[in-house]
Amino acid sequence: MRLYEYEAKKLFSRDGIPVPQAEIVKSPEDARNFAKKSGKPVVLKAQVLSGGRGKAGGIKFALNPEEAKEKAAELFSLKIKGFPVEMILLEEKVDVEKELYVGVTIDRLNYKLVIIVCTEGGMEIEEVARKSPEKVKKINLDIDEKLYQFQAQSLVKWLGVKGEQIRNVGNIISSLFKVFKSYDAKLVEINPLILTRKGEYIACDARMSVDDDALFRHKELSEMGIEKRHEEGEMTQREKKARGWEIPYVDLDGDIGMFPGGAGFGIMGNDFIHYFGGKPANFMDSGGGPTPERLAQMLILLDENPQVKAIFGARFGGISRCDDFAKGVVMFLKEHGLSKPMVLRMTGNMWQEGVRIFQQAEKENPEIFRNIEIHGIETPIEEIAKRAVELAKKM
Amino acid sequence: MRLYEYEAKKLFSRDGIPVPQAEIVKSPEDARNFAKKSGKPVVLKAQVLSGGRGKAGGIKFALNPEEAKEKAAELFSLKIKGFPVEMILLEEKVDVEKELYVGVTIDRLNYKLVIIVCTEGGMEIEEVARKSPEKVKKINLDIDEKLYQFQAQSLVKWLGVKGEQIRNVGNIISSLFKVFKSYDAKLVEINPLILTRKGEYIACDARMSVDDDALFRHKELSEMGIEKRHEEGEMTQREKKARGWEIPYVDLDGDIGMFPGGAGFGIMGNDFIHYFGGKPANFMDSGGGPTPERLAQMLILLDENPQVKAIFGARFGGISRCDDFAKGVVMFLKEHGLSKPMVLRMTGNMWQEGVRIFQQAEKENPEIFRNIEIHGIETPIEEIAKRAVELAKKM
Amino acid sequence: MAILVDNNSKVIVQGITGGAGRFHTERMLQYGTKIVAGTSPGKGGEKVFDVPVYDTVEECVKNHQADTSIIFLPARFVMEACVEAIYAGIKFVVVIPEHIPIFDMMQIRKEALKHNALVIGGNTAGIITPGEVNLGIMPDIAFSPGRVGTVSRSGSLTYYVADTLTRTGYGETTCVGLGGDPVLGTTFDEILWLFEKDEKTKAVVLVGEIGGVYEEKAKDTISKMKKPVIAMVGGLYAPQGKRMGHAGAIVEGEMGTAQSKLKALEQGGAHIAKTFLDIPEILKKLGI
Amino acid sequence: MAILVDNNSKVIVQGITGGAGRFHTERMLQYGTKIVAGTSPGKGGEKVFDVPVYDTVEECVKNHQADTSIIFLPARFVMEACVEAIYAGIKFVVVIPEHIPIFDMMQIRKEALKHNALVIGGNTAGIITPGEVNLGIMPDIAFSPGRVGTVSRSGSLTYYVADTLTRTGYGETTCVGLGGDPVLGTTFDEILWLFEKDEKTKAVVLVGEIGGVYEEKAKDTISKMKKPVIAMVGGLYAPQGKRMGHAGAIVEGEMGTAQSKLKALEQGGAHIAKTFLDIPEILKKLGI
Repeated sequence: MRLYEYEAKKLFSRDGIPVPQAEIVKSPEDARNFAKKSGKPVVLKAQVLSGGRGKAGGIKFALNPEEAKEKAAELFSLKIKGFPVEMILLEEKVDVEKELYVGVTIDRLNYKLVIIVCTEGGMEIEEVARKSPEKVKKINLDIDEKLYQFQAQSLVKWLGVKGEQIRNVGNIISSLFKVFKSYDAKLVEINPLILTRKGEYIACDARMSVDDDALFRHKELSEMGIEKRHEEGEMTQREKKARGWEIPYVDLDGDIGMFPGGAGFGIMGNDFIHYFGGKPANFMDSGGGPTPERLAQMLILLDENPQVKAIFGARFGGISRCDDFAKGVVMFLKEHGLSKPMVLRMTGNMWQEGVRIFQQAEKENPEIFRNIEIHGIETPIEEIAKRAVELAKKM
Repeated sequence: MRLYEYEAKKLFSRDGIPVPQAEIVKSPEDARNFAKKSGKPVVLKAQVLSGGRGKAGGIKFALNPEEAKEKAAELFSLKIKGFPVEMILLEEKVDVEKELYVGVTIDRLNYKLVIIVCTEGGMEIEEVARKSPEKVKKINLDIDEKLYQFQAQSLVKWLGVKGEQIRNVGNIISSLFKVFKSYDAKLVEINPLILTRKGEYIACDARMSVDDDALFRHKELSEMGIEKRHEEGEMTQREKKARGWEIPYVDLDGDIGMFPGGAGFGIMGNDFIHYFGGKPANFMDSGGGPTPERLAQMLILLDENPQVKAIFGARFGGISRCDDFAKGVVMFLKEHGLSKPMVLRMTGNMWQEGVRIFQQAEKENPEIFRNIEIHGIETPIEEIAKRAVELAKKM
Repeated sequence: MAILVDNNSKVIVQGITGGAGRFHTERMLQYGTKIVAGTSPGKGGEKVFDVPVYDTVEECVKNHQADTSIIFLPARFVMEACVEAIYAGIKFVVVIPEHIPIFDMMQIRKEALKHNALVIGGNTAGIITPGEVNLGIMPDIAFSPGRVGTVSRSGSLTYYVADTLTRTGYGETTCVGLGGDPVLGTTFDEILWLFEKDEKTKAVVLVGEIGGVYEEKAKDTISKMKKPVIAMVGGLYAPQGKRMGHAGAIVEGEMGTAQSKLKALEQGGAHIAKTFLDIPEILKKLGI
Repeated sequence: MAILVDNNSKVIVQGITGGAGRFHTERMLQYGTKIVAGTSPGKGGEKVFDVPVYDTVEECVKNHQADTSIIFLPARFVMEACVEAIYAGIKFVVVIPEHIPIFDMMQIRKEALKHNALVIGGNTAGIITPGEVNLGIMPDIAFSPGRVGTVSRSGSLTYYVADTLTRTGYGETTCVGLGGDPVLGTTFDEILWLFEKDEKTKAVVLVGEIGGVYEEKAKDTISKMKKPVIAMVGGLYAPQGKRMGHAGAIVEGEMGTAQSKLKALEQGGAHIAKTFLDIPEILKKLGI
């Protein structure tokens, strides 16, 4: 889960990392006031969670208060990856002598924490690392290992920092590592770490992602208003509706509605539809052990989607039980009916009960099962996927 | 360096350890007010740093406000190991069902942190441990090792705590360990940890010592007013004078003034005097590399002491240089003269310069060297000690 | 023969008194899994389906020589429970819950390596040695004893693979779910190597999916194995996922895409299956 | 022959540009100690008595194959400096400053063990192999090459012992100061064992003093040694010192008194000297 730049900077600054004089503003007028108070050229940075802010025009400069107001107004009318700009971080402009990069992240492959520095900051660091690996240096640490100051300082010396500043920049790295550890971060980055013309080092941009799953032990973040949040761009109406129901859902541009069980199969099922010549209309995940209500909601999303011509359903009952699955489908069919053909495969835990629920419901309301084909373990899932493609093509 | 009980409890409580309702009072009137406000029987505990408070009558109980005032007045007129009682910790009396012991300290032998629990609290735990080792259980951890909750809980279960309270008391141990680590402690103890009649656990006494040498990194302690402090009992006038000069000095009951170089030799020299039939009048340490001024002060302490009949001096110049030593002695002799015989041995770093300084001074003021015998490396230190005993006996 | 669990495994359930713990304990017992004890701090002395409950894992090991554990607890308690099991001498732990904090998983991994234990999960459907022991939440119906080992990050894909192997008569030796969380207790390598050494296993099916780096890491192990590995990777048609910032890209490079995974697995010498039905075809061609 | 340091030791001084560092560098150089480099972060490139200064220990090791370090820095910087030296590959570190925080010393001890290095101090006068290398603040005059090794917690007692051995013609192989701080990088055991294995050392003098637990710990080592150990303990007539509370008493028991130390050393088989002059007497009786 990503933090806003200004939030990351607040955390960095608390642990002693120097950041520019700054203020969060929510109106062009406030931007003007900050610039006036500061009396210096300012930078205006749209606060959004998505990447590519620079390319999207989300960063502007202003030499005087009036210009600051103007530029702020421009930013507030901007949308970046679908998100309207609602906050701008105003900072005093820093005179740049040199730009470095410092970051900490997790190396999942080797189960290490990694501290990374690069002699070139302010740019796409992964490009630099790919083209000129000699410009990048790393230290790996175990999860419960200390970062000694001398280790941080040796990175700093390697970066070419001289004299008294070795200790200061070493402290910046130590602090950054401390922030990383204190908040269960997945990533903290200062890019660029600026050497000013005055010879000081200052964190000009800050990036930080924390582990959503560890938020429960960071009350201090929720006290700062940092709660679980969404990073995706502008959502479709349907995606918003799905989010309201807490269903992971993404619209795609095909015509087969995917009603899968299990995240793994959700991904693989999408490939299968492609292999057999079809195109899915969506991604969806039921989550572990969905209730009948949630399953019914999932079907509502597909049924209401005019793009969807046929529905491909699969349930292999594990932690999700087939009886609940059948109940959810029947609940939906009884309340809404289904306007599109659907082919389903259901097996796994409690499959007998699932079959019984379907049979009972069909006996009571045969008309609602008109468009529906239900298979069991005897039919390979590939056949079901093929059939879904066939059904969609027929429509 | 030991903390007052109330300070330790403040730190314990901050990290979530339950402590009794309490207040520090500095007058009998305040004691009455607390008891009135509380409306319950109270305990009055003299806040002193020395041990043996209970035996010295430093803990009293009161059933009502008037009694609290009375008992407080008694305590305020008390001296414990020479220290007047200046603060009393007033606490609501706790109904005791059972008393346990929990502590954390350092095992220097094995370079481990040790968490200790004992099924019998409230008494001299080392006695229990000696007589009934089966009542004590320990966990050893490396300096940078985690204490897992399950480890704390396994100690708690071993103590015989049941049900829901296992987690609570486990948390008390975890918190105590956290306090230990957070403040560079040498010791933290809850003795007793009380199980109340209501079934709750509460830290009724708290003991904590921190590492003086690590105080520099605990601003939070000095913000609480916890600075380097003295734990010794009432000092003699001379000891107070020595403290004013920051000279480690203790009066003993013999008649040979000890003017040693080096802490190690200070201890061994004391034994030597005993071996040869004498008795030292003091312990003293010059500290590493004393200045001539300090050496002169050391001699003032001995010269002014009427008990001292002769002075035994030794300097093996290491980090302390012989030239500085000679300068200090000469400075003293010139300004004060010496009323007692003194035998000295001086060798080690810069001994030639030392000898030269003495020779020069003797040439200028032969009379001040009348009572003084100065030896070099050719005379064993044992001979010097014997001579000092001899000189004292002659007086 | 099987890997990691068989009918000699003495299993405990950590969190046996909770809803999921209770439900799956019954299911696993019905399958024949030897559940010798369960834990629930503060509830020692109770019984769940005749299985004795203790406060600590230590007691389970002392009284029942338990060697294997399965955890059904809220994510925030998993690290403690898992390390408790490892410290008590348990050599194999199955972590069913999802959303374990990454730092916790790294701590678990470290303790497991240090104490020579193996942890699978978090967010795994578990492990099954068909006909002997079902340790987790996998549906019995998909599995039958046989001669192919499977390892996958996804529960549902494990079921579909086993379903296919069962339907086509190959059956499975052991099916291992590594788990779907971003940082896992065990990676493909370690499981592949156990299958390599298992007599009864004739071939291994590895199912990967987009995201993470563990499939790429398996390349070297596969190239050292004598037994054939059949690999399948989901997500070729999935939109590109998110990356962990610049630093993540430096550390993980191009890893994480289905293409990168397929390429690595193929370079390691794995036979690539596109659909489940390809698996028996390939096995047949290999003469298994 | 000698232990730990000889005229092949390539020494660096950490904190060489400080007052004490500079003063003792000159002294040590005069004695013949091979000081190949010094460190002082931010002062790399300077020189002190012709000794090149670097920012990091790593550079000293790379450019001068340094293998030994002596630290003259304020106590609060010692842990970092010491671990830096150990990580850079230095195998022997002498910590002169006193008042090192206990937790820091424990961290140092842990890293030293892990990296197979040895640290003496804090609050040591250093180590000297007479005629070859003087690493610390010990006065040259007390020492002469010879055949007895000495180990002590106190600087001044080291001088008096050496003074006696020198005056009586025995001389010393190596004299080791363990240091006076409450928690030390190295204990008697390790040094005794090195003397046991050193050809030239014919006997060892161990000087202990009241407080701490390291003398008691030496008992087992002494009992396993073939070479005679002569032990002296200061503090028989000192008033009882303070103990570290109840917990300290549980952990350390009765250890720490001069009596307890003398008893343990005698039980281990050491010959007890009361005064320095007893030492040559005992050596003579032993035929050394």
